[in-house]
Amino acid sequence: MTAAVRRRSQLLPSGRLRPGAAVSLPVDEVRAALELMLLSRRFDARAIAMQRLGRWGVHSPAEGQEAAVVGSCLALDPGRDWVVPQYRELAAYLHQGHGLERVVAAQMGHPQEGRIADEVRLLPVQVALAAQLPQAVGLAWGLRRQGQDAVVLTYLGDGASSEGDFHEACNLAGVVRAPVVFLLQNNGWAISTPRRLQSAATTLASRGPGYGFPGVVVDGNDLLAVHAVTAEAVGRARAGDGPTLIEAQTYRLGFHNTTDDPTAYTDPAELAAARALDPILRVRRYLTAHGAWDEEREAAACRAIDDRLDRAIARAERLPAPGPAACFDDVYAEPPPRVLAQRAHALAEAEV
Amino acid sequence: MTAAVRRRSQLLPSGRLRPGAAVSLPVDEVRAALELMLLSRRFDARAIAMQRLGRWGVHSPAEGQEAAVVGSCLALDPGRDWVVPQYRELAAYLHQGHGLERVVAAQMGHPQEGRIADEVRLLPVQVALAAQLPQAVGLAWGLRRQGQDAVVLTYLGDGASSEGDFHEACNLAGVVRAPVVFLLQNNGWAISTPRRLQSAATTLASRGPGYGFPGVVVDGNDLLAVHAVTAEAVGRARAGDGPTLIEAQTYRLGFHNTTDDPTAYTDPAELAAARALDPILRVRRYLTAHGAWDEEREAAACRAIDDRLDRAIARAERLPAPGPAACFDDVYAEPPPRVLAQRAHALAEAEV
Amino acid sequence: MAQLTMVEALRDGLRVAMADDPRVLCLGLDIGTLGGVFRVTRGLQAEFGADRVVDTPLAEASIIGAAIGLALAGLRPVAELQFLGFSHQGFHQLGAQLGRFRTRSRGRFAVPVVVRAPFGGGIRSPEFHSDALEAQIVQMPGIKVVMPATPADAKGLLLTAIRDPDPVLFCEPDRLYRLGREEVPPGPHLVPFGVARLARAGDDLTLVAWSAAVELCLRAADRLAGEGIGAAVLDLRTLVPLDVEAILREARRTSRVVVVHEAPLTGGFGAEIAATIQEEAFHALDGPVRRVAAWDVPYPPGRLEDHYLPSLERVVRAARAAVRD
Amino acid sequence: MAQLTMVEALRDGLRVAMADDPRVLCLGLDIGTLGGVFRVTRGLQAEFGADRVVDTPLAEASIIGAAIGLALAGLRPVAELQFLGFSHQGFHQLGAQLGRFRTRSRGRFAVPVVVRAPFGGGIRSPEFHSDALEAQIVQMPGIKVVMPATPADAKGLLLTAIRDPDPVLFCEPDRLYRLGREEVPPGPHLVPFGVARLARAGDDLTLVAWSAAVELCLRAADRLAGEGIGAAVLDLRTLVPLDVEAILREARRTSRVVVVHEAPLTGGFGAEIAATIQEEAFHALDGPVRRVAAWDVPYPPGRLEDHYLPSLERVVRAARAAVRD
Ligand SMILES: Cc1ncc(C[n+]2csc(CCOP(=O)(O)OP(=O)(O)O)c2C)c(N)n1
Ligand SMILES: Cc1ncc(C[n+]2csc(CCOP(=O)(O)OP(=O)(O)O)c2C)c(N)n1
Ligand SMILES: [Mg+2]
Ligand SMILES: [Mg+2]
Repeated sequence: MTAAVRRRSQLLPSGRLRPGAAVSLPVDEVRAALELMLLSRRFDARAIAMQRLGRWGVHSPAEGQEAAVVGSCLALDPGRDWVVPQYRELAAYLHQGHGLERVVAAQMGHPQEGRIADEVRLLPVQVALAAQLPQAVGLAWGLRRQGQDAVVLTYLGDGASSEGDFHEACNLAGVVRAPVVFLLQNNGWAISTPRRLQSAATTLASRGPGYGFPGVVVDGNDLLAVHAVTAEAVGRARAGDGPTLIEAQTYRLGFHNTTDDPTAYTDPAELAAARALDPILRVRRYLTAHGAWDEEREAAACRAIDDRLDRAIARAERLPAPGPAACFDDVYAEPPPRVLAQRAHALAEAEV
Repeated sequence: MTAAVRRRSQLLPSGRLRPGAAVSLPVDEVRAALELMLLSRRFDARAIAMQRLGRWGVHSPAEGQEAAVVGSCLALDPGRDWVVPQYRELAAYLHQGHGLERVVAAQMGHPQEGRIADEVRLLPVQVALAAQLPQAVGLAWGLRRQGQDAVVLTYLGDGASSEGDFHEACNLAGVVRAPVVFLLQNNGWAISTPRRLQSAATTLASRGPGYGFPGVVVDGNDLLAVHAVTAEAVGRARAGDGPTLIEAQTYRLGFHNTTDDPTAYTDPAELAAARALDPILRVRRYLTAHGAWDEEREAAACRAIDDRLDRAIARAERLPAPGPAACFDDVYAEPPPRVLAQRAHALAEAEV
Repeated sequence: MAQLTMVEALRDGLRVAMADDPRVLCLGLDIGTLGGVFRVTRGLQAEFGADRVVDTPLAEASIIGAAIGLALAGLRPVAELQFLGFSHQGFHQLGAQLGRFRTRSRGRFAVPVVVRAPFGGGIRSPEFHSDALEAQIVQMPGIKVVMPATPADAKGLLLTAIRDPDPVLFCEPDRLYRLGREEVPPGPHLVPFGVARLARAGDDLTLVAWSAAVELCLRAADRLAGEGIGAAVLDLRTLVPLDVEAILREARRTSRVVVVHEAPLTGGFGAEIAATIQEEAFHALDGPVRRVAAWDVPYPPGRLEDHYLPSLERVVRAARAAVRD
Repeated sequence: MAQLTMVEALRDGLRVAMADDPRVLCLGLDIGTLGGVFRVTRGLQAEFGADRVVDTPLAEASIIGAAIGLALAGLRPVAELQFLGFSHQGFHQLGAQLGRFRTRSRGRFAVPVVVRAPFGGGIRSPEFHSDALEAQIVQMPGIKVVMPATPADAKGLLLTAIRDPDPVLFCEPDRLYRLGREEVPPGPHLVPFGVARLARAGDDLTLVAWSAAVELCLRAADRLAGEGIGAAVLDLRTLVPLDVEAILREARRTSRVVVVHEAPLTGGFGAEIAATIQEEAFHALDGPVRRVAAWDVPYPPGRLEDHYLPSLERVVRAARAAVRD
């Protein structure tokens, strides 16, 4: 229960391993991880550019948090485990098998395209902060009750950790020993609110013992440490040993979302220092040192990513705009007569 | 921050002090405390008897928890400090200066009598569990902002500690360093739900560090230890050092309230063991050993208490039954016209 | 057929559902050993085990939120809130989450959760325990709102709710829990949603109500019958879906309608009934749709509730006035 | 007089209140350095200090709950919820606590708290950000519900709210925040509660609305004028207290009323308006009170909102139909 104070780390900013680090990802998987991190980074850049052109909805980039997201989700088996996201974890959605083209189309004005395919173990993004957490606990508990050996990995931010739902979810998870891992991405900010004003706790992971399970702090910019810590937590959960709260300490390098202007509230020096710890840099260094990465590979990876994005955007642009019926779809299995009448009314009006 | 694990105790069940105990209450104050504990106990008995006769509303007795309530509230200065109760802390209301006759009359069908007098630093009982906690934090914070050196002592149960409001209140209290003391009476039960099903945490006090302040466990049946621990916390708060979470481990010897039947869910052996730890017994033994209590004193104290109760009940019985206007009193300083019209309507109807 | 109280009928319904479908599980405060504060689930934990009748920590938002998750895992959770008044502690999990999960997931995820909650006045409950919040919940699209008024309907609507693929808020009138008995069909008795019940025939006016107010209206109709006024009583049974047809049929048939409910007047669901009737059957009315409701003030302490709730007297007077239109 | 947007008018109102009364303090998410997500409080922290413009942790129930406590300590808190949709996270502190504190304490404690919250559609906001919850809050007796539709009213009603001895929920239509400017009186401009505003004269029918729907009705009235139909627009300004007199006056004057709101139809506050009018002015009406509202489904993703919200087209059509009655 003192795990909360030691901050776990393996891959140093230099790209070298901390002496004695027990690396849980072989080099080729680290390479795949880097590719996913790059995809996330380039997706963000494209989404922001598109948003500025009015062709994309509000976007919350993961810039700076790619190690926290990728390192954690890679500890899951998408064939049996679930991800319950907040809203900044694109890489985890893709890892679970959600289609990039679906994410793109949904953000480009085709919400119905965002539907997660039936075989993909992922819940929709959650805008109401922390509301996903009791749901993740119920899901984990229910899957175990149904005899599955599934684990649920749920994401939340430092801001979300202040909501009552965080507490209720953690407490219930402890009581029912739900196979759930809470991956708290402490990125230093909740919009403009710095971590310091969010809680007086030394670490947010120190809350674990108050629910009867471990809290672990990890360098959230360290792909390898995040993976190792999450893999341990997933292992405990799968073995029936209950939940873990992981605080991945990272930093939001971009803005909160495309409506935000962080220059109003951030300190450029702090941001510059954080940029030096960019999680992509150190993975690149690590792989390069292992002879598993070079400029050519990087260029090829980026081209492949950009191609995927281009194709997804082009596809989305060909989709017909949704009509009023989309407001009524999927509200009820069997809509009340009054709702059916309204639907008919809305459709008739749209035709006038 | 390891305070959470050591359970503080001073007065042993035998009535003897633990060697080295630093007693914070002189003997004559302990005697006054015992009298207050007896008042609480006899009030409960009377309220239950009256409720059975249909002359009293639902009652939640404090039986078994008198040391936790009395020991803690005695650490306050009613001339500047506030109590924000849950609903089982009669002794604390009286300590703050709330009139016994008001409590009695309110419970006997005269709600408007329950109004707390203007000079009494006490909020109304709170039925919505944990809802009092953010309010207590705001009050403490606000009083300090107004330049007062007041401390707010707020009570909650082990059940209430599972509510989201508990978390939000503690977290905010830590951030603003509110001069507030959270006195969690862990009486083993939330109606029929045992502490074991309420949380997997080893102690509920272990949650303090997750909010940046200490959590302390104390033997809640030990008047002296509860007082000492609360006095320390009040001192810290007053000095500007922020909140404390105190878990007073006690036991609910009676039922949840007069609508409850605990025989359906309690183990008689557990209850018998708890009865042996009755907090009144050990204070009686302590004072007797100090030559400050005997059977005669006990009899006189009980007579005086019963007289007060008799007088309060007799007074309440003479009060006229409230009419429909009481539904409309004190809802708004200036009621909307529609509400005034409804009031007139209700009064006119009552006259028909 | 057995003569059951509403508590017994609900328990029977839960037992039938649990025996019938291993996916059904109950969760909530004190529902296990104690059987809930009103004993609706008494005996069910002994019969079905502590993993199918689960005592949860004291935290309403997580009860609803966890029920969502359990439903996503393929179970059929029946959550009990100790009182509807405490649904506010979990309102964000109710309206924005439970009610919208199917929509939010564009149809991928159904959440067949039933949330049961006792409510209503007349039994001198403590603060917040009597609050009638149905009008607030009707403004949460995606949730069906069920309001039984009799033992047989309680069972039949509960079984329909548990089988419904969508979330249902099931509000139980605690004043009627043990007020009377009636024949309740054994086994899988189902009462469809959206079909109002003519609880009493009458040709001079129609009293429209739901939940405990139906019982009040029946008493009022008795009194009115003594005065030669024939008052029909329409029990809506479910507010979502709403049986608009039956409401309009009655409005057209008797031309005079009085709606009765326990929630405060302003913005209560009676307003919707009145608005709908005048919108759809304006010319059939002899006079306005009248409303008898609680006053626009907080629910008072138990000893004052008789001054607050719609009384027999007030219903009768409104009915007399309607007949004079 | 300055020409201000609604955001500027609100900021001006807050500045006036804070300069005038040292007990006034603002608290909420991101209201300090950032000035709130809509920048209403921009500059106020610099001007009045971080202990009077307080960034709180991300937890709505504690924002409302702490505001209650601050008020009990003698302060005059103005709490900001980032969006009204997230009031559900603190609904239990709103209805049962804030709204009832005076009653619960039998008059001992007043809680002069203002809760400000942007809401409403039309700006392609993310999920839950547009929800119009006013009908739910009207069912919380003890809370005044304020719905400004213009910059001057926003300031004037806000200052009245801050001076009010009772709690006020102050709902700000985010679509109108920067939509236009108007002259806003400087200094302590006060607009009384419970006095509706005739936003436009017209003799053929009355459009009744509040908040952003007023702007929609004004556009509809323009269109109708082009067709020779004179539509008055009545801006209710406050739903609690409700200016029943003005509503009835209009109903009697034009005999035809259309209510327009952004919340879902069923159980929306439009139902109350319709119910009240037909109850009190039944024989003055030429036809039913019509309602134009959002559909009875969850607020859809931004790209669909034009299909969901009451449209200019729908208001105009309802008005035409009313005139034909
Ligand atoms: C319940 C709720 N309250 C407020 C908001 C508005 N809001 C959106 S994101 C955000 C900050 C979230 O911070 P954090 O949880 O740290 O996640 P991050 O954005 O840093 O990834 C806020 C306040 C919301 N979405 N939900
Ligand atoms: C928010 C809320 N949910 C449920 C209840 C119903 N209820 C009343 S008392 C109680 C148990 C409280 O347990 P605890 O906090 O341990 O206090 P104790 O009664 O043991 O003193 C419950 C569930 C309530 N009053 N408020
Ligand atoms: Mg963050
Ligand atoms: Mg307890």
